[in-house]
Amino acid sequence: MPDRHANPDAPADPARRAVLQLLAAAGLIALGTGRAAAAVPGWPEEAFRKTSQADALAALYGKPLEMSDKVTLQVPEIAENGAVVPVSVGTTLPNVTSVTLLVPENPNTLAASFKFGPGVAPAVSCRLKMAKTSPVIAVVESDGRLFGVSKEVKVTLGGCGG
Amino acid sequence: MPSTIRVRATASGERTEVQALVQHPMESGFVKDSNGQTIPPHYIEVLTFEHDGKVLLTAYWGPAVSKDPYVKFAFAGGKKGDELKVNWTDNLGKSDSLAAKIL
Amino acid sequence: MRRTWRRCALACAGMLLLAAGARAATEAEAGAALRAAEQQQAEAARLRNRWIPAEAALKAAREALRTRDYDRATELAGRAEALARRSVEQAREQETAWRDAVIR
Amino acid sequence: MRPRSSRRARAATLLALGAVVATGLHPSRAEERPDPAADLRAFQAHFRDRFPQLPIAEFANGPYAMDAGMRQQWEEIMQFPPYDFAVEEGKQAFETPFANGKRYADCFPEGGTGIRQTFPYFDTAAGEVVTLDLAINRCRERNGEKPLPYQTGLMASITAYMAETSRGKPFDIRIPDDKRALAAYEDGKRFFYSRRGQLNFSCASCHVQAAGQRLRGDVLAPALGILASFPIYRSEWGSMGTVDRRFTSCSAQTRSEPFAPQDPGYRNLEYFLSYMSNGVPIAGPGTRP
Repeated sequence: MPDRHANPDAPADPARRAVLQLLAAAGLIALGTGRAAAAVPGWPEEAFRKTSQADALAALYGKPLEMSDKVTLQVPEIAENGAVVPVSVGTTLPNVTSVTLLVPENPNTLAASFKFGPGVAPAVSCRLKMAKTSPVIAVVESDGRLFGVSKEVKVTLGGCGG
Repeated sequence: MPSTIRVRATASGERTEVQALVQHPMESGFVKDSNGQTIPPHYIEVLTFEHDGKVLLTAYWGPAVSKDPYVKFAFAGGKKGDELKVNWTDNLGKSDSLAAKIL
Repeated sequence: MRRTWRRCALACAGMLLLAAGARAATEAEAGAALRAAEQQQAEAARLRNRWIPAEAALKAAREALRTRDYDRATELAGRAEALARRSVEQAREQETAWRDAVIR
Repeated sequence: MRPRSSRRARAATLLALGAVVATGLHPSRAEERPDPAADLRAFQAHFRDRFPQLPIAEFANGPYAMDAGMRQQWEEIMQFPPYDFAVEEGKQAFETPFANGKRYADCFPEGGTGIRQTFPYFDTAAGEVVTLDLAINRCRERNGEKPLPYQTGLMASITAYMAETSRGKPFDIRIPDDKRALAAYEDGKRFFYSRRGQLNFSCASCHVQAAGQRLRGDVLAPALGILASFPIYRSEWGSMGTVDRRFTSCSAQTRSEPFAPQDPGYRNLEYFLSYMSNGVPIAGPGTRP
């Protein structure tokens, strides 16, 4: 059971801040030399570190991507907030084994990848963070081949409305 | 303490629709706190859904998944009253799991 | 890049000017400027209309005075006073002006 | 940024000065007797005329009632709203007895269920506006518990739960025939329409004049019904926030020093705004960008 998530708005107590600073220092080292802690087994660490779409896909699948109108991607034209962008992917392609979401303008391109077991419908929805206006690319692995679709999402500066 | 996982799984006919929401900060490691300190990355790496001893969906997530993440999918073969197991593990080695009933 | 250079050049020119002609502010001048700003800000507080940038400039001026940077303290206090003065003017205007915005 | 905004402020100051002169010509206005019922009619008529196709209940949904693209994202998010955790936490806290064995339910009419729409109210005994949040903390203190911080956390969770039990019930705010109640109402109204801060904005600048328009990335919510969805989970905050949190951030956005939470100024503003929204059903807790 993880700790109850600390409220980001509350001022950190000194002990907590010290721990955060320590963790931040560790994080900086990790950025330089690779991760300090071992990733969860199976988590595609290398692909998540890539900053270009091609590198991320190469690390994750190692095969070429072709664009296809058989993949549907539902994203907003203008994101109401870059912190929460609803994304839905679906396809009419057969034997889907995975779906991957990429946001090329994010610091790390790979956002999420879903592995589908047998009997699972080839569609998934989730919510992503987007640092700025960017295409969102959905990749579907079907019969061992990669099919993709790309749609741009505008991310505007928020902070005033509601 | 309440679970960090909320699941809504509803069977209608052959199809079971699953929605889940996880309470997690999903810190990207790119954000600074009010003292100018970088908030260290803290995000779920793997989330799994199991039914009847088989893994239905494995989500591999990175820092670009939103805070309090959400996921929706559907599968065939679930029945009302079946158990659905959900488990997540994050980059700091924390984890949580929940067994939910399909409604 | 070019803007950075230009800014740097301007700053250098400014420093030269200061060194050549302008007289540095004294502790007494900085203190007086700060008191004037604090007075305006106290009036803004009485009218419940303090502005964030006025308060920020005032804080920075106090800090500059504490570190004996009297030029900076004087400049910041002047800025704080001007902002606080405008906030006081705004509050006095709005005492009646708000009625014109009411939906009728 | 600074020179531009100060120029804007200066221009606005000139405009405001002009307004002072104009008001000077109509001295009668400054001495009007408060007439909340007439204000309410005019206020709601204004928004009905501006958005004639919108049923009154929709005003509770703020920007999502104004923009189709935003509404679609909202509907996606509402499939599993992020405030669910807060409602659960709030329900649990609401039902857990205090150390002395009493509960929140003992402090409120109807056991605290389905009463959100009656807050804030004017307490004629104490001579002040009492918001739901204030009532919760007074309940805690009467029962020997420490008050909760007002802007987020458990206060947001408890009010989220209490709002959820009141969904669909129209705002039903009353202004008793009491000089102090009328003064509190008038003070809230004055705050709502007064320009404040370095940016020289009033609440009305954004939520009346510019309601429904985009300001940077956001669509501005109309003032009518704006509090019906509180507390809210804001994506921008990544957490829950109460009315105090919203007022505080609104003030800061105009570069005005915010009041302390539950300052009488903010309470009176909430009283005015909620009264103006009489008839708009409670839809809280809500989500916002």
